[in-house]
Formats: sequence, structure tokens, C-alpha cells
Amino acid sequence: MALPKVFAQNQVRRSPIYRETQAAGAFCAVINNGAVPMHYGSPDSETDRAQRMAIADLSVLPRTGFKGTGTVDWLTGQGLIIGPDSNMAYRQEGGALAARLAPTEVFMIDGLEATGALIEKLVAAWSWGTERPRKLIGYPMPRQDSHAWFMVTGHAAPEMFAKICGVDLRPHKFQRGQIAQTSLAKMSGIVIRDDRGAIPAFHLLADVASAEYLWGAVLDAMSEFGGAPVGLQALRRLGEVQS
Amino acid sequence: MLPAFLPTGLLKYGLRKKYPAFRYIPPATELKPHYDVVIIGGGGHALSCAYYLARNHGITNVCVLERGYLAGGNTARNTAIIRSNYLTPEGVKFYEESLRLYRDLSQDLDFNILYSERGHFTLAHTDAAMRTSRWRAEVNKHLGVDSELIYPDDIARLCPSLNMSDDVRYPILGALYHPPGSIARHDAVAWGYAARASQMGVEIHQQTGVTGLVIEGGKVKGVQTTRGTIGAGQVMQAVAGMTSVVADMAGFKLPIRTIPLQACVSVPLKPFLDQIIVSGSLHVYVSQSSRGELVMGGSTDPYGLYSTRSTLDFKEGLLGHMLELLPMLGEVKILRQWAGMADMTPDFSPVMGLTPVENYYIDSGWGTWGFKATPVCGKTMAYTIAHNKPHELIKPFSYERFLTYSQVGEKGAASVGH
Amino acid sequence: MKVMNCPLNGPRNISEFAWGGEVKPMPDDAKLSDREWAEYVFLENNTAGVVREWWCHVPTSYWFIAERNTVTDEIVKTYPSSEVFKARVDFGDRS
Amino acid sequence: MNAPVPYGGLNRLPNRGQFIDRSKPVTFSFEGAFVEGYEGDTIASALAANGQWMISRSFKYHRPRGVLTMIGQDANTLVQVADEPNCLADKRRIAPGLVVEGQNYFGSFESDAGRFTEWVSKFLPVGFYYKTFHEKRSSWRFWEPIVRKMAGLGKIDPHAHHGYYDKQYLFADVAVIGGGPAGMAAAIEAAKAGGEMILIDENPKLGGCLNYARFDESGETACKADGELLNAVKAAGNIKVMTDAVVSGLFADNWIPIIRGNRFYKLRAKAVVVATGSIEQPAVFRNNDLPGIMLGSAAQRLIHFYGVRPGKRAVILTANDDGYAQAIDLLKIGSEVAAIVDLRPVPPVTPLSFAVRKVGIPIVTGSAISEAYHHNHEHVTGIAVAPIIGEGRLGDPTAQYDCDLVLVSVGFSPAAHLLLQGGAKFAYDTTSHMFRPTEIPGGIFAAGSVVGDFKLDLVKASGVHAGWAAAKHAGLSVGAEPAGPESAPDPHQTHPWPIFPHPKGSDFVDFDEDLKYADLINGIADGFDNVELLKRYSTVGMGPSQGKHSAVAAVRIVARETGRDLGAMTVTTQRPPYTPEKFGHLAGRIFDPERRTAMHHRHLELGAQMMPAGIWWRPAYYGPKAGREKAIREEVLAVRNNVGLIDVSTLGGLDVRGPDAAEFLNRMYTFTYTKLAVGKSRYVLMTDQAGVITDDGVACRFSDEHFYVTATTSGVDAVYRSMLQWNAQWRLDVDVANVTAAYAGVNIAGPKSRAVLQKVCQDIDLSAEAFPYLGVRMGTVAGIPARLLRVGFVGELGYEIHVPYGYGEALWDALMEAGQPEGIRPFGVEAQRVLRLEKGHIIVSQDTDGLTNVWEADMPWAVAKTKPFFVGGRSTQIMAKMPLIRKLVGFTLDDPALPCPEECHLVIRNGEIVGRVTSAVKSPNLSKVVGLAYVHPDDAKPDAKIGIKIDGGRMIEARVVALPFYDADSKRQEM
Repeated sequence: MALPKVFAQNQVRRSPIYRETQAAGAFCAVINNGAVPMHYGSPDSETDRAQRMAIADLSVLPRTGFKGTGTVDWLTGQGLIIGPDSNMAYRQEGGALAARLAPTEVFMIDGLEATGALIEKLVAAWSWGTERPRKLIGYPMPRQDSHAWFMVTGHAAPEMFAKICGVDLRPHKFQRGQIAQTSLAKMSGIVIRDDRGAIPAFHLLADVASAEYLWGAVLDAMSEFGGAPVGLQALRRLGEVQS
Repeated sequence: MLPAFLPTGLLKYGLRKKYPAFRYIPPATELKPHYDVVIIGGGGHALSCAYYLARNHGITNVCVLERGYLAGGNTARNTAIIRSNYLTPEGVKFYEESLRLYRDLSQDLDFNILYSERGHFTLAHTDAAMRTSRWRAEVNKHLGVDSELIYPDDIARLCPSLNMSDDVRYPILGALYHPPGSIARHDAVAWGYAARASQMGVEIHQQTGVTGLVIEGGKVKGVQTTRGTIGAGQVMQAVAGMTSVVADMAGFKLPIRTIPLQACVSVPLKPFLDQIIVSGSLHVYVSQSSRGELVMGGSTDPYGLYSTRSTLDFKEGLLGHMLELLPMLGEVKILRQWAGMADMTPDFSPVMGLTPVENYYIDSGWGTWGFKATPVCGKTMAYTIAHNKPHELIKPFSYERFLTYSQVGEKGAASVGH
Repeated sequence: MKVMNCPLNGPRNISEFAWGGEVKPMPDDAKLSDREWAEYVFLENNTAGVVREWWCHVPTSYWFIAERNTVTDEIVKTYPSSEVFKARVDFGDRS
Repeated sequence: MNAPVPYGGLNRLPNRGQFIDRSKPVTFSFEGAFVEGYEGDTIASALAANGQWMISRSFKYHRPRGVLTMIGQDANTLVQVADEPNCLADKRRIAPGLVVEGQNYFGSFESDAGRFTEWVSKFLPVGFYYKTFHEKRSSWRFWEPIVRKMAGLGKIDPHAHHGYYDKQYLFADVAVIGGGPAGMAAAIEAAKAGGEMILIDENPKLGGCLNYARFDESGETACKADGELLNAVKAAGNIKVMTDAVVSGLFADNWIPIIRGNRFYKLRAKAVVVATGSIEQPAVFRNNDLPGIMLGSAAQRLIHFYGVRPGKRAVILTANDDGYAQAIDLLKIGSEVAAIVDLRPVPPVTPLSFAVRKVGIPIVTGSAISEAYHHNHEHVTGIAVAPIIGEGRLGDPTAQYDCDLVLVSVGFSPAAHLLLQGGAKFAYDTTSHMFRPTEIPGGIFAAGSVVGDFKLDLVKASGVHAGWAAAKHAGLSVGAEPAGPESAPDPHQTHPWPIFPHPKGSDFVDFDEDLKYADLINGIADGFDNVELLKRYSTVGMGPSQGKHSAVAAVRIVARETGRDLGAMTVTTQRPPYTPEKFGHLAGRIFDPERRTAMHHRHLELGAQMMPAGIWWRPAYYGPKAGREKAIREEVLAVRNNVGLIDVSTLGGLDVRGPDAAEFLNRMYTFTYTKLAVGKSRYVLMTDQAGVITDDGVACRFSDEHFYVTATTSGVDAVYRSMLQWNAQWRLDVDVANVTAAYAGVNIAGPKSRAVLQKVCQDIDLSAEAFPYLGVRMGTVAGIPARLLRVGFVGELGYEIHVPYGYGEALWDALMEAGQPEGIRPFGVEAQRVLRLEKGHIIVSQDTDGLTNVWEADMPWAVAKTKPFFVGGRSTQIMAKMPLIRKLVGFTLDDPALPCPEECHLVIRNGEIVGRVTSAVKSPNLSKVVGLAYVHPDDAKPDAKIGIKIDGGRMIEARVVALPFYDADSKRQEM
């Protein structure tokens, strides 16, 4: 299905690497006031690539975060299910992930359907409140903008990561939902394992200001595995394979 | 003019039947019960001090105690760079005197320390670095030190091997050029001092560790060693890397953290790099020794440690940056890496002279600059011991300066200060 | 490369961490002479042996405490700083 | 003697050579001549196959050198391959068109002018350069270039560009280094416990000595063991095999670098087994370095790896069974063995020696080679044999043999480098005459000949035990402990003293450095009687092979000369790497992150010249480099007279939130914030515990419990980290978040800025009354949620607008469009520096240095007097009581003809340096020079005259003036 040509620079929210994805011939759709690469050519071939080795730019998809005393209690109060372990991501109804970075810090990323529902609800729900002394409920974090959001998929992904990251991300050492806050190609980043169906897949969240650098470094590292960018469609299809 | 240069010193070796051995380093002897001066540490600074005590002050009842082998510490581990283009007037005057002594040292000691003027380039890749370079250049020039801020054209002309291209991460904007910057054979400096000091009666005891100090009424009286206790009129410690541990025996603390400094050499190459190249922003310095090896290092380790172990990450970081400066070296190989222990002070200046303990003197806090200071250190510490008052040149470097908020801020010249 | 066991992130290459120096609890400066204060600010124990140190896991900016042998580089143990700094600190009003 | 045995010609053997593929011929060139070899050949094996035995020239005397080990352990085979200097010819595989050249010769490789050094070697004793060339200061200046030119081996190609190198991390439970029988046995045993094994070997195929050594007459034993072990490794299923992979070091916590091809692997293993075997040692005798004289194992490698005949007629110098095994190898390829010279007076009769005696090869026992003969040093042509009459002493020669090959098989030394790097201790064992481990740290295990086991059954047994122990240490579930090997020190592998100095010299102890026996003796006589000192004085063991063949001899010689007990001798420090690592390997991809603002590409599109700010990029000014001054001037004027837009995204941003937010800022900064009104901002100045200024910015209070604090671009990370460290101690109820990258920021400044902003900002009343100077607001700009700050760094009416990064470019576009009618102009860092200087605002780290305190910076107004505490407060108070030594002031030049001083030109008072210029510029608005400088406190008052030393040492006079230079009553920024 052909998408109407959407140009990132016509949207108010822009991915930090929209020039790269556009140069690679991305066909975009508008989500969350920004242009998301849906595919770069034939969606079918991208599904195969995504099973081998691929990277997708999800930087404009909805996300947010909360941090500080009371964070987890408040989120739980908002109906989220957040487990006790830090550095684990917990799937929420509707597909969003609550990534617990620390006992009092949670990074929320939307599911790939990207309805934004839960994220928007939380952003709207948080307020300083009126009662004094104020109830401590943590503080919102500008996660939509502090980090770029890529997804790296494919069977070769763990070996590719081994070229830029010192943490062992192989499936038998790094379980589903596990989080590594570590150094990637000499910059700080967050890796979350979130397989798409049977295919190893990892969210990669890192300093938005270094997004172009990291995108380039990852593409270079994945070239030996035939890796290249894919669109959101391919990722969604991988998900369908499982259900 | 050639005859003037004839290596006459070698004739005897070729002409004599039997090898005319000369005992540069004296054989082991028994410890005497008492010495006028005991020097803790057997490195370049200690030997230099012993030499000047004997030569300049006629104090020869001196013993040098080395726990390992002679000059096996930082003297054996440094990268042999000599310069005087410092930032503070105090530092410049001090190191300029050192450089002056170095120039004639081979003749003074009748021992060739292979002193070699190369020209020292401190590259600047940011406008902040350009400012510091000009600051140093201006201070140097005002004090009569040959030092100038130069720009890419001159750099390209003077060291053609450098990558002057604009499309690198940190293009070279300029450099602090210090023509007198030199290298010398580090071991030879210590051996030369040892040979001449012992000729004048100084005793050198290797494999003799210091285990404690005898202090009575705030006055040092003697030194406990692995070979028994000896009396001492005056005691100096010059034990870079172990400074705080020995000072602890004397009962005082210092503004020093011990942090490893690593270095490495390449396999020998035909000469192609005559200059000494330093880049603060890239944390790199490199020069080519007379053996043809590239001698390379960077900044100190990321954390404190009393060990000379080597790490892999040091080499990885260093050579990544090295190839930005000298891209043609990709196929060259590392032969050997090693480490020394550096005394880092808050202001990057040394801690020298008198201490809270009477008749106990300290020579420490050299950071990464100990080798450069070897002659002037020996000379000024010898004076300080002989007169029991600090030599003019080292007054600013007293232990007291920290307790009176009068530091000597040499840090601007550091980051990688070789 | 050493492995440092971060109380929050688990064992990691030590290159992910920044050294914060010896844990040196701040004395009550009201009780100190100027000279004693300067000694606190500038002088270091620089102990050769097991030392209690500040370390920060850089990717998470998480400060914790490690007990490390500064001679062997052996990391004896690591734990959250709250085990040492248990209570809120306040300073008396001097106006 | 008869005519010498011809040593040239073709030496390729039929049906031998397991590493080569005869179906794939390869042509390369050596010294300009084409050479034929096969795929799998090394440069050295291909040259040998074609009768080219001389491969290199030695370091000092330029003596011809050839094959010594065939396993890359020596410097004899260093060659130049294209732009790669010092390449190991006996490891580097040949490839079509490979261009190989000899190294370190003057004139031609065949006849090298550098040979003269040996004719004058009598005059060049050990450490000769310390003993001369310093007769005058100028002497060394004369000689050094000559000595320097002689030094070095390979050449640098100044135009070379390093190829594509990268890195990869590996992880394993047990790493086994060395794929010989010990290593394979260890991996197989460890693998039984499950988990992940990695087995690493530097050769193209596993097997180690089983691929070339001979354990019986038929060769069955090795062949059988090899087959069994290889199958078991395959069968295990959890052993990852890496061949052609060199482990170059062993670092803390089993951090293991592995070089394979262009990739540098870093392996983290829970436990490691070192099974690196041992290094065969040469013997010392006259001319022991000639091409054609090689280690016995080298000959076996030539034959079995590459199918190359090492020689036609051999003499074997031995002191163990291997020499006899090598005799059988030579007989099997149809070479002649002229004699076996056995150092041992009564060699034990073994199956192998019996087999050799059977065929009637003359065996001369209790004797050694006293001298090797040569054909103008190019190759060995024969040797003389003499009886041993004492340790290292020989009687008169009793026989001579013609030969074109001398095999030396007199003993081994453990390849212990990795173990030593890992912290193991070795001591000399006087029974086996080898170094043996006395201590191996936890997590590291060793097996095979590296720990002194040489007999195949023992080797395998020690491998099995080490593998089991390693698996156990790695926390795998192991079975019952297998029996360890019954290893006892074996006196029949290594001879205690294969060192036979010759009165005429050329008896080399160190081939790399051309060190003769006498050089070591004389070095010791000079007082360097400690192994480490002798090493540094004589350079023994300092060459490219790092003493692999000279260290043991040096230790033995020092011990004997100084009467020390050999048993008490330890090895000299073994430093990484074990084998040379390329710079390219260590550098890898050179990861060097950089940060770009949301508007980065807009700046490029507008022709900005970008400059680094920390790891960020910022526009310095807009326009071509040539027009720099003009561009900056126009940008400055645009802001003063019209409206300008600057990207301030790189400024640090910290959200400080919580009940204790204000109290926390009171402690971190010099000012007071508890009483700061909501909707207002206030300057922040940070000092460290020593009272030195470290950072500044503004604190914006958006609510009681919410401050948005800015920090300097390069300082914010340190500020953030120290805030967290302090609060880890204070435990205040405050949350600090570094939101620097999350917010893009611009400052729209200039008299027309309000007019422009009004067009795109409806929900905030921008009037001076409603939104005054130093006010802060939240609202929307061009529909984008924004934080607005009325701050005056550049001293004009202006608004800093901070929006989420993703909207940054849209915000820039909207403001540029809205400002078009007013002629809005983007301005860069350079213009901003001028503007702030006209207003007398300091830039921390430019106008301050590593020691500047608030008194010197003349900012007492920024220090709260009544606060109980702030970081650096006590030191600041202490310094207040001390005499100032310098003070920061504003200055101007009254004489319009004078040039503008440069930053860091010095302020001189009575010939003394009292300070420096920190900032200076010819102000486009005031059309005079204005600047900041540190001056003597007595001069720190308006109209005082100060002297500045500018370029060329010229002194100029400047006048101190009150700050600011521009708009003294600050009407413009408050309008």
C-alpha cells in the first residue's frame, strides 16, 4: 500500500535523524505530530531484513518518564503494573512498556501501535497537587526529547551489539524485558530487550543530541550482517508473526 | 672540525686486550651505623641530590637507600621529555634551571645521557587550548624562555608528519612551540649521578627497604631498614609513587593522590619523527627515541592505585587518538607497555623542602614531570638540606602553601603535560 | 579491565565508572580552625590498602561506595551510599 | 673440508605441508623478484622453498639472518610488507601481489653497507654510547644523527592510511589459550561441565606440537592423539574454536585481547587456562646466528606445516630426545644427517635415540659446536665440534662437518608471558633447568609444557586437570576431580648451560640486539650486576622479541658472574603485549561521540562556521572564514540595533525539584534562593571546597519546589554529578535531573525581539510590566510548549526560549520566519562573546582559571553573608581574610592607535607578571578596545594605569574602567 509522501520538515516534531532516514528513501506516516519512517521500499523485503539485522527510527513515537520519591506508588495508582526489580521493563495493557531504571525512576515507551493513549493519560494526570504538605508523587521527566529511540532487530543483533557494547546481550544471557543502562560506542544508552515474535529485538534509547552519531555507528557495525534501516511496518509485522 | 668529535672515549676499548671495566654502580657493602644524610629512595632525584650534596656542599657521609634496584621506579618508567615551557613563573624559573643543568650534564658527569634537542609542540585543538598556549608562551617569553604560539602553516612546515586536515574531529588550530624541548636517556641520568656520587664517597644500597623512622621530639634521628636501623643527622625522602606511605612513617599527610601513569613504545622504526608532539585535547604525546622506537603516553589513569600494572584500555584510548594525529601509523605495532606511579597534587606543582618533622625533607608531588626536574631537584634539595632552609627556587612549592591557600596553579599546563 | 559490581546495574567494565576519591565525611567546620579546615580540604590519606571510595556509574549517574584495595586493585565490596550516610544532614544557622 | 654443501635451489617436498594448498599457487615479490608459493605459505616458508634463506639484516651489525623459529617468536624474520614495517615473515601468509622487502640495510639487501659496524665492533663495547660522544656538548649533536640513522628497522610510509579495523567483545565461562594437546584436553574436560568454552590458537589448525613434533619413530602417537582430541573438541558442541587468533595479553579479571585478521576481540572469561607451551631456546656458540642454523622445532615446522626441506645435510646439536626425533624427520625426507652432537656426556637410551643409532648416524656425546663456518655470512657451510670440559668451556675442536643446516635442540623455556602478566610467579628450577610456576592467581590455570610437562600423557593429564579446575572456578557443575599429572621436574628436556663463548666472539646471546657473550660479561663488570639493570644497560631482551630467546641465558650468566644462587632467580618483568599489536587494531573504529543541537543543520544551511564546545558543536559565526571579522561585527550590530537569534541549546539545564529544592541550591551555590520569588530568576555561582569558582548560570523558580537551573556547556555534567554526590551525603528531599539535551534553546535578543516574539507567542503578556527583566514564564511559542527566561547575558532586551528538543528546529524556523520583516539575524558564539564583554559579564574558565576565587573575580555581591553553609563557603571566608594578590577588572585603551591585546597577553607591573588579559575586543558599538584583565589589587580602581605586554614584547598602557562598558544603567536589557 502506497503512503502519501510525508516530509518530516513539515511536522512540528522532528526526529533527530530525519535527514538520514529521508536520504535513505523513507516513506513516512504522521504519528504524534512527527513523521515516522514506515518503510523504505518494499515492506516485504524489510520483514526479512528485520529478521536478520535491521534498525528502525522510532524517535517521534510517544514516551515519557517519571522520577523521584513516590514515583512507583503514583504510577501504580494510575493502574500501571510495575514489578519490584530495577532494570526490568514491564509490559502494560495496550502495549506500552514501563522500564524501571531505578527504584524511583521509570521510563515509559509506547507500544509499536503507538496510540499514545497511556502516555498522554499519565502526562495529563501528573500535577503538583494542592494539598499541603504536598504528597510526594515523583516528577515528570522529558523522556520524549531527552533520548532518541531506535529499535534494533534480528538474529544477528546480539553479535552486532558485541561490536559496540560491553554487556553480553545474547538471548541466553539477557532475558526478555531486561534493561542494560550502559555504554554504547562510547556514549551512554539504554538497551531494553523486547523481542518481536520469535525475533530478538532491542529498544535502544540514547542521548538525542548524539543520535546522528549513534545511528551511523550502528549502521557501520551491522553492515557485515547485511543490516540496514527498516520502517515501523516491518516491526509491526514481526509482532504479528507471534500472535 | 671532525677531529673535535672523534669518540676518543672508545679507543681504549678497541685497543686494549682486556675489557677496561669501570664500576659505574658500586658493589654492595655493609651499612654504617650513622650517616650525616640518609636519602630514602634510589631514583634519579635521590641520586641527583646525593651528587650535589657531595659536589656543591662537600657532604659525603651520605647513604642512598633503594628497596629494589637502582632507578627502577619512575626514573626507569618515564618518557624522558625535558622542557621548561610551564605556565607559572615559579614553574618556569624552576624548570628552566633544570634544562640549563641538563644541557651540560653529559660533560659534568662524564657520562653521555644522550641529551637531544628536538623541539616540543603542544598542539591546541580548541580556542580554550589556544588561550592556555598563548598564556604559557607569554609567561615563558617574559622570563626568557624560548617559546612561541604558532599556527597551522608553521606547524605543517616544522612537523610534516602531522595530520593538519580540517575534516577531523579535533582540527589543529595552533601549537605552543618550544624549541629547547628535549629528550634524554632516562636511565643514563640516574646512572651518571650514581657513578659520580659514589666516586665522591656517597654509599648506594640497593635491595634495602625502609620500614620506619626514628623520630624523637619532632626531630628525625634515624631510619629503620630491612637491614637494621641506622642513625641519621638529616633525612630526605624522594620516593615518587610511595610518597604518602613514607610520609606516613614520618607522621604527616600530604595533598597527594597516587595515580598510575602508563606509557608504551612501538617496534623500532627508521627515523621519521624528530619532534616531541603533545596534544592536550587528544591526551597524547609521542616522540621517537634514538633507538627508533616511538615513545608514547597519555594522561594519568582514571583512578588511584599503588601498582604498575598495565591496562588494555589505556592503549586503546591512546592509539585511537594517535591515529587522528598520525594516520600513517595504522600498521605500526606496539612493542611494550608499562606504568609508573605518579604523585598528583591539586595544583599540579610539586611539594618540596621542609616538613613538619625537623631535619626531615621531602621531594614529592611530581605528577608526570619528575624526570624533567631531576637535576634542579637534586641541586635545590641538596642546598635545602645543607642549609636547613629552602632554596629560593623551591620556596613556592612548600608543603605549607596548601594550608595558607597559596597554591601554584600549574594545572593549566597539564591535562597531558609531557 | 577490572569488573566493578554496581549495586544498581550489576557487574560492569570499570570503564563505565568514574572515581570519586576517598570517602571523606565533612567535619563540622564550626569546630575547626582555618588551618584544620584547609587540612580537611587539601590533605589526603592516600592509603595503600583497603579504602572506602566514591564511585559513579556514569550511564546512570549513580553514586555508590566501593571498598577497594589500592595496592592489589581488588574490589572487596560495593554498596549504596545510604549504608554510610543514613540520615539527613542540616547546618546550624550562623546568621 | 670439501666443497660446501649448496644451500640454494628448490626445497619444496612432495606430499607434505598440512597448511599449504598446492592447488593454489600464489606469486608475490621479495626485494623486487617474483617468488612462487602456495596458498597457506608464510613469506618465510615460500622464500625457503625457493632457496632464499636470508630474510633480514640484524639491528646493529647488519648480519644476514634467516629462519629461527617459524612461529613468529623471533626478530630474524622481520620484513617490510608494503606500508607495514616489522612484519613477521614466518607468520604472515603470502597473498597474490604482496610486496615484501628486507629491512635495515644501506645500499642493497645482498650487500649492505651497514656491515661496517661489525668491523668496528671492537670499538663499540656494551653501552658504548654512554661512554663517548660527549667529549664536547657539540659532540653528541654531531654523532646523534648518525647513530639515529643507523637505528630502527622498518620504514613508515608517510602517505599510508590505516585500513578498516574493528573490535568485538566476547564472553565465555572458560577461555583456553593454546590449542595443543594440553589446551584441547583442558577445553574438552571443561566442556563436560556445560557452559561456554573458547579455545584459541595462533595457528591455522588446532594441534600444537602434535602437528609437527615426533613422539615415536613412526609418528603414530602424535597422529593418533591429534585425531582423538580434535574429534572430542568437535563432539563437545560447546567449544568455540578460534584459530589464526593471537592472544596478546592477559589483563585484570581475565580480560583477554585476541587479534584475528582486522578484528580486535576482547574476551571476558570467568576462568582461563593458559596452555601456551614453551619456547625452544638457542645455544650460544660462534656464528650461532647464521642463516641455516635454526631451532629443531623450526625445521619440523618447515617440513610438516609447509612441506619445505630445511636443508640437505644437517648437524643436530641437542641435549634431549627431540634432536633424535628431528634426525628421523630429516631422514624421512631424504636429507642427510652428518652428525648428532649431544651436550650430554651419557645420553639416556630412548626408543628414538635407539632408532637413530640403528641407522648409524654418528653421535658425538659430551660435546658441543664450538664454531659455525659460513659462506660470506650468508649461510652456514659447516661446523666444528669440541668436547665440553667444564660449564660453558670447550676443549680443542675434535671434528668438523660440512652441512647446510644446523638444528639446535638443547632445551626450552616456558611461554609464561601471559601467566606472568596475569600475576603468576615463576622461579628457576635447578632440576629441570627451567623456570617453573611457584604461584598462579585464582581464576587462572595452566597446563602442558608451560608448567613443565613435556611427556604427552602428562601434558594431556595436566590439561584435563586444569580444564576441570577452571570449570569449577567458573561456577559450572563439575564431576569428581580428575587425577592431576604425576609431573616431576624433568632433567632431560633442557640443558643447564648451552652457552659456549668463543675467544673470537660472534657468540650471540641476543639476536635482536646483536649482543655477544662478552657484552653481558662486560656490562656486569661495569656494575650493572642485576638482571633488570643489565637489561637496561646492555638492552638484552629489549628487542622486538622481548627476550624470548635471551632472557634465560641472561639470568644464567648474571647468576654465575655474581655468584648468586640460580634457584633464587626470578624472571624479569614480562610486559604486554605478548606479540606486537598494530595501532590499527587497538584504535578500532575510533568511537568519538559528538553532540548536535536540534538546529545544527539549520546553522550549516546558513553557512555557519562551527566550533567545538565540549563535545557539542556550536556556530562560531555565519559566513565564510574569509569574512570572519565582518560577520561577527554585523551580528553584534544586529543584536544591538535590531534583533538577533542565537542557539543556546548547549547550555546546561537542570531541573531541581522537591520540598528541599531551595535549601539544596543554597548549599550548592554562593547566593540565597529560599526567598527567590516564583516567576523570577537569579544568578548562580558555584565554588568547590577550596573556594575556586567552577561554574555559573541562572536559577529560574517556576514553583515553590521547582527550579530550572542553567549551567555552562562544558561544566554541566560535572555540576550535575557533584550535586548528586553531595546529596548522597545530605539526603535532602530533592530530585535533580539533567535535562540539558531534552531542551533546545534560543536567545532572541535586541530592541525588536519583543515585537518579533509577540507574533508567535500569544499566551504570555510580554510587556515589560507583566514580564519584567529576570522574569521567567511558561507558555507556548508558535504552539510549542516553552520555558521563557528574560535574562541579559548580551545586555539587550531578550528572551531565552527553551523548548523540547524535538521541536527545536520548528521553533528556529518559526522565529526566523516571524523575524523576517525585522531582518532578524542569527548570531554565533563569537558575537555573543563580544556582546557580553561590552556588558562586563565573565565567562567561567575564560575569565577565571583553576584558582580564581570570588574575591579575585570581584564578585562579592554574589556571596550570601548569612547562610549557614555552601560548598566552598568556609574556604571563601578564609580567603577573604587574606591579602588579595590579583583582581579582575575592566580596562580600555585610550590611545585609539594601539592594537587590541590578545587574550592571555600579560599584565606587567615593575617588570613582574601580576596578571593577564582574559578577554579583549575592539567593541563595534563603543568603537574602542574593551577587555577584562587580572591586575595588581592596588591597580584595581577606575582610571588606574596598567601595562600590558603585547605581541613582539611591546608594552602598552591601558586604563582601568568601571564595568559595564556598555549601557551602564542597564536600561536596554530591562526595557
